[in-house]
Amino acid sequence: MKVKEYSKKQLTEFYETMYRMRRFEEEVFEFYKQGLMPGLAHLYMGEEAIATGVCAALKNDDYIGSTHRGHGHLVARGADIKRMMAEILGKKDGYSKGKGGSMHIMALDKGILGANGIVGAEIPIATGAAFSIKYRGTDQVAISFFGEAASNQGTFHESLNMASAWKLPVVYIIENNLYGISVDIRDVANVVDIADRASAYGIPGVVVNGMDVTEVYETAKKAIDRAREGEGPTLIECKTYRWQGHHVGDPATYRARKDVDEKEKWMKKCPVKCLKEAAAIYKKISKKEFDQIEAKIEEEIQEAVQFAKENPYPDVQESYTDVFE
Amino acid sequence: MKVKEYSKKQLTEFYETMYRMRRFEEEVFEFYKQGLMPGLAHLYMGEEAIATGVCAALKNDDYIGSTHRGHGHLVARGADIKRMMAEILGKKDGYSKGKGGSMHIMALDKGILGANGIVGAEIPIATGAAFSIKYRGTDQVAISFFGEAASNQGTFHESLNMASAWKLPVVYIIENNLYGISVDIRDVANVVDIADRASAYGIPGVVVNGMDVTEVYETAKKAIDRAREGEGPTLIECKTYRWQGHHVGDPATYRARKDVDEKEKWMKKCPVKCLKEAAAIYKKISKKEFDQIEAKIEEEIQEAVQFAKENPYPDVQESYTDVFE
Amino acid sequence: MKTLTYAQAVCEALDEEMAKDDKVVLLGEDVAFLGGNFKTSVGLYEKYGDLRVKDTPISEAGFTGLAIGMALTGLRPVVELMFSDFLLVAADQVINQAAKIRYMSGGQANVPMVIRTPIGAGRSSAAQHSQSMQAMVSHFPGLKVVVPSNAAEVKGLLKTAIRDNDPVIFFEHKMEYNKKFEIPDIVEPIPFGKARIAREGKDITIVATSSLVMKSEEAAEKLEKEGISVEVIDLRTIVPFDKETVINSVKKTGKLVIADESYERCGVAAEIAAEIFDEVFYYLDAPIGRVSTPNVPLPFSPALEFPIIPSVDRIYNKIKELI
Amino acid sequence: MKTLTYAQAVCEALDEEMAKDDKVVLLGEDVAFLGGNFKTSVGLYEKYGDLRVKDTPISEAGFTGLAIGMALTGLRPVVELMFSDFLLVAADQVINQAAKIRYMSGGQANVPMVIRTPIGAGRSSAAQHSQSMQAMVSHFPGLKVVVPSNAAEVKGLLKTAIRDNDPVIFFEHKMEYNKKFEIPDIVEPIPFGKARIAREGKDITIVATSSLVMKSEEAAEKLEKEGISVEVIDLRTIVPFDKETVINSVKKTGKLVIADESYERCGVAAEIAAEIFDEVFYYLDAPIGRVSTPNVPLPFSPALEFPIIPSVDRIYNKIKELI
Ligand SMILES: Cc1ncc(C[n+]2csc(CCOP(=O)(O)OP(=O)(O)O)c2C)c(N)n1
Ligand SMILES: Cc1ncc(C[n+]2csc(CCOP(=O)(O)OP(=O)(O)O)c2C)c(N)n1
Ligand SMILES: [Mg+2]
Ligand SMILES: [Mg+2]
Repeated sequence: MKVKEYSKKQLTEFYETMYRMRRFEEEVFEFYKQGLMPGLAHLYMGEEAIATGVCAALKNDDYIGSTHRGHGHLVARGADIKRMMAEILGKKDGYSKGKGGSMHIMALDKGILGANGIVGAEIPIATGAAFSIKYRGTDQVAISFFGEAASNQGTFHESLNMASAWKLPVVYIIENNLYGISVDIRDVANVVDIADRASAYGIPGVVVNGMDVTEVYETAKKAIDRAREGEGPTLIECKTYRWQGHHVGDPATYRARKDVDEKEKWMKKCPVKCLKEAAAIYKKISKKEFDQIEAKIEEEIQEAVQFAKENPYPDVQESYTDVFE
Repeated sequence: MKVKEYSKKQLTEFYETMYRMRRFEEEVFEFYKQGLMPGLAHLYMGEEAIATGVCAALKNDDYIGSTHRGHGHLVARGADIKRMMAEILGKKDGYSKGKGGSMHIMALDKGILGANGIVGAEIPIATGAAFSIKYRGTDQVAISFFGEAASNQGTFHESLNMASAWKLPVVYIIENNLYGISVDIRDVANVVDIADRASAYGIPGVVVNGMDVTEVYETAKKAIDRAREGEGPTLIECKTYRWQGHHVGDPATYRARKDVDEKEKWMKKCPVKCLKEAAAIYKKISKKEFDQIEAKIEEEIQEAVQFAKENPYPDVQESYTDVFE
Repeated sequence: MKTLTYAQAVCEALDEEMAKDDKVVLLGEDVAFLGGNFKTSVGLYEKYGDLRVKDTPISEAGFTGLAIGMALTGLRPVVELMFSDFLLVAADQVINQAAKIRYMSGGQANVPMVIRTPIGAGRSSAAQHSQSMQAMVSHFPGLKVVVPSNAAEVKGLLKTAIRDNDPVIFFEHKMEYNKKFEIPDIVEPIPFGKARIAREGKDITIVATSSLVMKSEEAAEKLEKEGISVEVIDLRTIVPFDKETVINSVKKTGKLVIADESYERCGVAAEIAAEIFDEVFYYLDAPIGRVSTPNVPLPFSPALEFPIIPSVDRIYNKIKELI
Repeated sequence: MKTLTYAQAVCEALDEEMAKDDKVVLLGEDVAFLGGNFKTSVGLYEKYGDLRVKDTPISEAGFTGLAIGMALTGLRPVVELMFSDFLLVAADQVINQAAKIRYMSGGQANVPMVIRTPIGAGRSSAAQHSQSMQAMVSHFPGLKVVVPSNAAEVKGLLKTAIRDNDPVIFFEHKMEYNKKFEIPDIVEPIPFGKARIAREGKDITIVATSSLVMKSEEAAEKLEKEGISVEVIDLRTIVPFDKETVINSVKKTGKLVIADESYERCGVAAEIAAEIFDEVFYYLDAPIGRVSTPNVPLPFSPALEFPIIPSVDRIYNKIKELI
């Protein structure tokens, strides 16, 4: 991990963001275990370096297309974690007034064009945001996050084809955590690196270690700059691992079938812990400073938890609003 | 053209098939001009070498998925041209009792799983036939024909992904005639050779001169043999040109925009004429023999035209049959 | 007044709205250089250029999703799907995405886009190019559904569609494109949700959509000669539905026929019947009649196709049956 | 008799049909190693192996098309779509292809495939995972549409679906999967197109589909205590529709409520009402009542979702309104 070349400020930001994601989701998992959460949620735990690294390279007015596993993208963009938690509990002051839930948190003020319950459906939508940018001639960029399994969906192909034909300012980020629910990508695709699919569109395809926030950041930055300069899309594949089951209710016992230690090996690469260790080794952030960061975030998190729990449910009449203008 | 190495029998077969296609469609075009044809038809003229070359490498029990531009595939498989013409005129003894028309001629007895009015929709269907083959363990193969524009459809990607992941015995044939209706492929895709998309699936991708029946045949034969041996799919791109408009009613004036002589140049490469000339040069088939072949086919064609014209329309009650068993 | 084809009226609406608002962008297969498969965007590419009139690859799901992203970020895309049957290729984007985004986001976002697409049988285009998809999209909440009748209507309603802040599915009828109509020199936007009484009558009401408005008028003319007075309502929009106009008419006439070209089963006619039923139950003198496409895929042969298309005769006969 | 969950009943039907006919192949996301997202194929992968129980990539259009190709060439695929909302991703293959191939080929070919997929709200799954898609597919000719109620029904009807020579869309209700039911040790295939009188009554008829059959029975029980005798008809299949059973019941009771969880607009309830209308018009003592999902996307929060789902209370209230 190349922490040496990074400023303390940047490393602190990385750490704060990743730690916030982690703690946020630990509490979300608690909601589930305590029976407070309606429905389910898909946890991003273990994959924090990706959203953190990519979003660190963005500007305020950039756009993001997110997925069912979208908490991390939102936190990385600085979304209000109180409103996120309220949404996850189906409460009135949630981002979507409780109408969307974990899988549909939209934060338009942060450029988040929506999480999406339909795998692959967000890819063309994010690509359309890039079309808007090109149309307006601004130097914004759109990011489309999705899983390796989503790359088997037709919308992936159609989107990358359009974006490359028209040189749209969009960067596609594959969060390759090896599984789509229980299905091992190696059983349903014949390429080792999904990034290789970039060659079907004449665009760059890059593989990065998705557990290393600096590597993600640097690769994303390059692709984002390239997009801003009008040179078109890039496909970046981040190798990562989903720590929990597919969703909070999934024990994910299916994963041990090829390699019993698979999970353990990946957990050793914990992006939060690794950054912390590296930053300590290079004496970029002191133990005390880490304690302070963590304490500050803990406060935010507890505040959000309380807010979400206390926030009332939406009024029943809300079922009928927001269908049309 | 490598006619030298081919037997007279094989060359005669090539020629007969291509000439039959050509004459067939000239008559279909006449139907349209005379106002006899309901709806429209998409002519294969100029692309005859592709279906001819590919199908020459097939066995009787192989399968074919065809397209809106499907007459050539049917003729190459030896479908009954009387019933084809009757179908095109919406008559009772057409392949589909007049219910399908030009764009939906199915000839299951010839392994033709259907032409298709939805661009790209046939690709997974042909791939499914290959799944059946694998399931049964026979040495059959499935061919999926489609245009370069269809390769931008999501079903293309999804099908090639499945076929490659599961090593299905299917060969994908792109008939790249440069246009999808009026749209130039170079304006809506960022790859010069669509065959390059094969690398996204870890399968071979090959470009051939689609105007040369021997080149098509040899390349297809290799891919088909490979599929039969259980080594999985191949993507073959045949460079060709659509002589007529997108359909019989399309003057296709839009094509001159990049190169005024484009059509003329391609017409010089007429696959029927080129084969005839090459076969003559190498003295494989005499002038007299060509005359005989042409006369024989002319007779067939006239018979078919007459059959189709005289064949009655289906009974009005037929509208309501064949919905369910 | 001037004479225009229906296709030209569509083109004029697009042109006027594009001139007025540079956020309006047209995209679809063959809309640019060719000017549209049905010639509904002739000249617009030349006038507005490559970024505002965009030929797309054959990727209906992809470019419909693209338009959603454009709409979410400040543009007002107008998507052309070459045939309404292709809504099925893009169905997830239309129905799971565009229709639901306002709701799923709790009103944070909206999707001001129009999907224009032709419906209708009668050209021997067979089962995959002849369907009328208005019932399918009407079934799903979140989409406004427009079924204009003549050229003036298509122009006025398309202008409204483009200015609307929600996703609108705008169905043009492919058998009308080449027909000529008289239309006013200036056509104002026509509000959604307000049906038009195309012809007043007192014995029976026909509620009709799209080209069946014209066919109903023709049937009404014939019936007039037999002394039957038919009220023809041009529904204009299925969603929103102008319940009031329909109910008032049925209360007056006591009889109702609904003519819509979508398939009969779970179709538009079924819905309208069921929707007003409570309120007209005690006024009805006869069962409600439906004239729709029967529940069979559309056949190619004209010998099979013509008899099953909703026609002047079928409307005429249905009315005679109920009178 | 034995006790099984609804999910187990589905699994038993699959198992028995796969054992009986080696042409039956199951495919879908997570059907193999996981045994199905809702545990409806547990153990089948282990028993029948990788070629007969196939985990697919996330490519709904692709693998539905794949199944069509399999069906055209001698197999009998059973496709699982993880949620019925995903029918929209595969809509072209289901509706433009599978449904129309027999017709477009003039009867040369047929497509013996089943698409199994869960419907229903009630799990806070929000707008894209809670829909009931039976009306949409029923609208299009060429598909048989099955909406089984309890575990015995799901087992018997699924067996019929698998043996049927046409494409069948088989809707399982996700709120039933984990519920336990008493079911006979041997369940025979249940013919399509024959509704089941789940409960006899004389004051009013309810025609219900899927889990609303059970909810209707519950409402009927409550109403019985108030002296109202309700006849509950389990429709079983929307296509084919057992018109006769419904009409006979309505002629007897003079009143009808239709309970189906698809959206109300152009929904199943509208269709049934319109379809039988002619024949019961002179027997009806009250307007026909519909209990459906209102025309809004489904909300996530239970505070919003529960009040709008068709429930025992909503059925009860609708009956009280009409009696
Ligand atoms: C169109 C569609 N198909 C299937 C699903 C069910 N589903 C939800 S997430 C998921 C797996 C996605 O895998 P991947 O894209 O790798 O993302 P990950 O969950 O691993 O982050 C599946 C199959 C869905 N929501 N949408
Ligand atoms: C899903 C779909 N989109 C659009 C069309 C209209 N259409 C028919 S053929 C065609 C062009 C196809 O181009 P290509 O695949 O290159 O085949 P070609 O016609 O050149 O042989 C189009 C756009 C269609 N039939 N189906
Ligand atoms: Mg994954
Ligand atoms: Mg082409």
